[in-house]
Amino acid sequence: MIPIKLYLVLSGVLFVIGTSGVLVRKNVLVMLMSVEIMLNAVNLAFVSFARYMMLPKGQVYVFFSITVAAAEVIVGLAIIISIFHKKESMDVDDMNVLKG
Amino acid sequence: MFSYLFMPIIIVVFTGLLVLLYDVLAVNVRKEHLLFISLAGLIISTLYSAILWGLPFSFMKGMLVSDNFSIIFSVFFLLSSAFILLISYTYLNDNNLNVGEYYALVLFATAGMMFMASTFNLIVLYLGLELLTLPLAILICFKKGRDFSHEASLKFFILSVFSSAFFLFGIAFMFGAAGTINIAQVAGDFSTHAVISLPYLLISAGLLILGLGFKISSVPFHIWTPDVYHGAPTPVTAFLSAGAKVAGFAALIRIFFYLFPGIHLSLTEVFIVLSVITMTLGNIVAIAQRNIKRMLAYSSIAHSGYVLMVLTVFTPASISSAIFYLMVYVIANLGAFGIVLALRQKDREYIDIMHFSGLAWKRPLLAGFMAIFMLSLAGVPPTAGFMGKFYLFSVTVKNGFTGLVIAGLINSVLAAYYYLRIVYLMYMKEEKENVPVTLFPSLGVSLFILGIAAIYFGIFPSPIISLFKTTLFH
Amino acid sequence: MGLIIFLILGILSVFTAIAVVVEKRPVYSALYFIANLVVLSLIYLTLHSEFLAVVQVLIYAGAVMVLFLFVIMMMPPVVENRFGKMSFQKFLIMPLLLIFLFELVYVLSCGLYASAGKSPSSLSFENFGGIVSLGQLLFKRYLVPFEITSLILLVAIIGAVYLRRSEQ
Amino acid sequence: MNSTLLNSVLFVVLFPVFGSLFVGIAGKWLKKPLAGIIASCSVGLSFVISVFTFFSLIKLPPDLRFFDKVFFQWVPVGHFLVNFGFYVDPLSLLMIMVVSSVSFVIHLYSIGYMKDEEHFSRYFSYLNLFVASMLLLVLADNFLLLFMGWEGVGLCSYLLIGFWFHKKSAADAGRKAFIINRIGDFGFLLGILLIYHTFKSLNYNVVFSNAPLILSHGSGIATAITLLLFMGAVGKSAQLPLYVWLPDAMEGPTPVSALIHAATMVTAGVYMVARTHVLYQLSPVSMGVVAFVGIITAFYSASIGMVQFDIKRILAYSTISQLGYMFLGVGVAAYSAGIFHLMSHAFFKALLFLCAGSIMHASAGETDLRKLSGLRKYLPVTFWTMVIGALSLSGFPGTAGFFSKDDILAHAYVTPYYGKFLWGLGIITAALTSFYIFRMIFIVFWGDKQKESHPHESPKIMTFPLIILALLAIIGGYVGLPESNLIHRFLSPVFLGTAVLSSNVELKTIMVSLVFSLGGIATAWYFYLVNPSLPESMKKKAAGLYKLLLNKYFVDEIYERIFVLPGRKLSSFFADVFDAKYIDGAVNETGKWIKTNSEQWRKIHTGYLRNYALIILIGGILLLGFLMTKIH
Repeated sequence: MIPIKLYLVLSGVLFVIGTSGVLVRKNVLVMLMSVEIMLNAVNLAFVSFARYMMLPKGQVYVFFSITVAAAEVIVGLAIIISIFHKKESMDVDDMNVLKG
Repeated sequence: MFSYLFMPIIIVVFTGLLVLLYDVLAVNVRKEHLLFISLAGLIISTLYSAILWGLPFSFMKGMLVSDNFSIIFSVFFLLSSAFILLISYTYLNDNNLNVGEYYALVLFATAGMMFMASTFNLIVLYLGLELLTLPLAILICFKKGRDFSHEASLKFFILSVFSSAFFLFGIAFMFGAAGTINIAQVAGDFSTHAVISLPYLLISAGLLILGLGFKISSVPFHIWTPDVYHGAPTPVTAFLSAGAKVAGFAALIRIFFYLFPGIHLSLTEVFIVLSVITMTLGNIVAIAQRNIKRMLAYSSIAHSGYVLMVLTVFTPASISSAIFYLMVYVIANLGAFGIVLALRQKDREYIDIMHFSGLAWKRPLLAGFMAIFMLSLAGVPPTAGFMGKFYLFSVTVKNGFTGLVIAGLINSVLAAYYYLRIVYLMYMKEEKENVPVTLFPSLGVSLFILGIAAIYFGIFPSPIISLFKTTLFH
Repeated sequence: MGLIIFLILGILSVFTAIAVVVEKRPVYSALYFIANLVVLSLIYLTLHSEFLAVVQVLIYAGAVMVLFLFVIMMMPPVVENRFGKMSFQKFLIMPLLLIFLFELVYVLSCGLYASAGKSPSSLSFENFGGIVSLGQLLFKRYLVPFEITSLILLVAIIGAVYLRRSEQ
Repeated sequence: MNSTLLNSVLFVVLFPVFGSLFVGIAGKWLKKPLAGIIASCSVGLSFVISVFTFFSLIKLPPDLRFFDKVFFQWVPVGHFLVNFGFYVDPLSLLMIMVVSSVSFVIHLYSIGYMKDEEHFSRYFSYLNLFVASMLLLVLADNFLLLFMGWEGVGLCSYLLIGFWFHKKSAADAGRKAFIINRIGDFGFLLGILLIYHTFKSLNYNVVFSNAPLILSHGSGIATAITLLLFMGAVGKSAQLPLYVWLPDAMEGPTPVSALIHAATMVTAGVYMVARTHVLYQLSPVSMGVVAFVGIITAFYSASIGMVQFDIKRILAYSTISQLGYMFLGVGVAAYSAGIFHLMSHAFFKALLFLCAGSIMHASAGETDLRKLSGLRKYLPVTFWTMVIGALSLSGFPGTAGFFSKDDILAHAYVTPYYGKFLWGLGIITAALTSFYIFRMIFIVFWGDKQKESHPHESPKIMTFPLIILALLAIIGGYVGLPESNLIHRFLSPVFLGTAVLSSNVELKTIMVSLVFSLGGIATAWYFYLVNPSLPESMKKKAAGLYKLLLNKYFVDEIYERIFVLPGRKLSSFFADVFDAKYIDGAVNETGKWIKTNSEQWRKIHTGYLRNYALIILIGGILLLGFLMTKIH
């Protein structure tokens, strides 16, 4: 059996990669994808914990997490599209009227 | 069937659906009806919650619970949502926002908050959080035609999904630590020395604090607050500052009341630091603000800091003082936003603090209420704000954190400066610009009720405090 | 054998995730993301979570990413200059991310197994990741959260519809 | 005492509150004098009730004159309750009688003085609220309620000082008063929390009866509590170093100054120290601090008062100085003497201020001594009443001020620690006092009338209060005649175990101080009437001293010196204590510093989404990093 540590480390690495995406990218869509990577990393952690403790409920949490992620994407894309209609831009750096 | 115990939430959800259906199906939709239906739902739900007082019940091992704690917070959420709807009515009309979706989203968000306050299960908590966040993100960009609200909405949305990923990771750690995400069960396992992974539990606590710290806008997770409060339509700002923040605190208190005994040594220090930097940053930056909505945003950050002060120890006394403080804060804050909503003509808002100049001569009663709300936020007797602060400080002293209280007192001296500036402008300056006032019945009535409450709870706080002190978690 | 498969899949998933982040054209990012999702679903299979693997591909790759692609197609193609105005952030990001990675990996690999021995239930893998056991849990014990997710989806739909409608 | 009467004490506070609300809300529709009459009546009723209570109280034997009347449970703090209750005992009763009577008279006077004011009813609304807060402060039976009144007077003074807000100086003075008071209140609230922490209660009865049991004599906690409380008193009662707001508070209408200086607000600190004397008794250090701060303030501000040219400013410094006397009194454990002086000061200082108002009324608002003269013939009533007030202030035999001041000085004399020093400084201050007040009288009322002015006596509604107060300023003293000393007997159940003087000592000190104060009057007489050119030549001869005083002790120059010659530790201490500019400067600098910080810190909120995400991540990293250190 593959040690669970490997799965967890993989999950941690994916989470950090997702985080870096939010910090680095200017394109809102890719930022949203990066958040999805983070959520996926968490899902992986859930599944591996579930598997190693033999608790199926861990997978149920993942199920909910995926559903929520889908809902988030819907709302996020709706907001992004309406911004795009207004500003013709996907660049988050163009949005800094509010500050201070 | 136990479901009747969860009727409050169910009623709110069904009212939301009903409003949507009415808006879509009814032939001649009258806008007042949307308000009436929503208010009726909220009030029936409030009454139902009140009936359940003292009848603790838990469904599916704490998947959903109905205890005094959840009831108090549910009533908070329901009433503050009702006030939000009341103070925003003609604002919505003037901005062409008076649609069923608005009411439905507010109601669903309220249901989300109620879920957050009434569960032991972290995944339900997470779902409640999302049920709160998504409607908020939509509500923030509800207003058409202005850049601000879109920018605010995007910032809020991206940062809140970002932080909720951390929160979810915290849940995963909890699951890994204890094999369950029911916090009551985790606490039980901990006390019986069952095998629990302490490192995981600690890190989980940290990530949960991050996720909830975002909601309650504790520094440094507050960073979204000023921009979003500024950009959002004013009723939604009020909603964010009242409901969303209190929901965050409800979850925080619920979780850490249980987790605390196991890992309190580490957490106390965390909360002390968060409290001090939160109130200091909030108060200091508020001084430089010229925009009343931004000023109130920083003030609300500062108030989170005060509440965190007492959460360094989770005793019944500290919890009840935190709840009382939150109530007092919400009353004054809703009132302040109500007055910001009154300084308006059609879709033009007057949100610079200079627009308050000389208000006392033009609208003495309105200015008087604003003065009450500002004094209450500043903590000057005989307003409720003073009583809240005093109760908070004395419990903190009793918990043995005198240094924290000194920090809090210094902060409240700082805070007096910017709150009193508003009073000063209203009473001691001439009117500069002709600022129109739009006062409609539902706003007037709400301001009146809130103003009276802000004084009443300063003079007669004891009944409500003793209510909060009755055993909360049973 | 299992280890080798895992390593291959792990490297693939890390590679695709990094590609999502560094790829300058959003379309490619999206495609890499789909690949990443598929790799993850394969990893779920190695963990005997067959149902989740299917759900992952169906919902994420099938539905969510198609939405993404739609939106990307609507936008004019852009190639971004990643850091833009905030060059100072560039210098902070790498060290911070490394610290964060260290923290996560350190903690993830140190406190393990504490509770693994708690209830070594005699579930077979069949009952672990199969549709029956999950269905039982989902519709009995986890009925409440299940209902909440339906509400969340409803909210998302209302929001999306309203935002589109208000544009016109 | 029957319970109906005790219950009715609530109305002592409620009448002014109702008056304030009614006049404030219905003010728009009330004709001008009516609002003032209603407001005056509400305070008058308070006075009537307090008199009734007084008469039923003195029927009781002295030991039974204490009532803690709880109206309702106010706030449960932790396991302990704070009640909303009034403490009726000789001390509080005397205070409310003084406060309500003097306030009533000032209300009456205001009807005349403010008759041309546009915001007439608003003025009376604030005035009533001010009185109500003060009465609440006095009657409170616990520290929290006391604090509520304490903040209430602060808030009302802010509104009233800044009443003519279109004058920038007035609005600024109001703000200054409030902010300085907040600094004092910071200490005060901390003191209250410490009391709660120590005694688990805030009720006077509980605290005072447990204090000797819980705290040992001279213990650190007792000192800490009392010093923190005293910090509040220093702010509220305008003592060194937080006195700077009071001279500026002149910007408000003159009757407000009278109210602030005489009956309400500034005396609150003295009352509070007297009320908590049980705690102060436990800490000799604090007592010493109180006495020394008091006498130094008294001397310092009296000497400044000698060379000022603004009538109201002279009176303001005089108030600070007299408050110093009161603190000296309570600081040397002569509590009843301190309260006695508080009472007589309330009468004569209100009188002096109202006279000053009458002078301003007569001469188109002029307050500069250099532009006023020869008013004796034109303002007979004002002249005579003001002379009585001045005599009382300077301690002329037979006036109220004579008995009360000498009572304090005699007690100071017998104090074991530095008693002679306190007393010596006290009588020198007495000489300065009589000098500066008669300097003012002689300049204003003697000499030739200024040309182009048409002074005229004030209307009856204004002179009548002057006459009442003048009477009080004389007969008020006879309750404290050295032999019978009614006031001492009346208050003695409250201040058990405090020093009693032998009349021998008292007579001796009276003689000395009498010489000094008469000397002061004589000097003023000689300087300003007999030989008017003398002050000018004196000015030249003693140019140094004169300039020193005129420039308020050259605080700037001393300040310079400190930095030029850092070796002068002593002068640095004096500058710290003396320097109004320094204190002002500190307040301003702190304000500036905070504002700069505010501007700096807001830059964290750059408006860039990615920066925000980074900050959240940094927060998370720090949080997790901290928790990781706790793993082992």
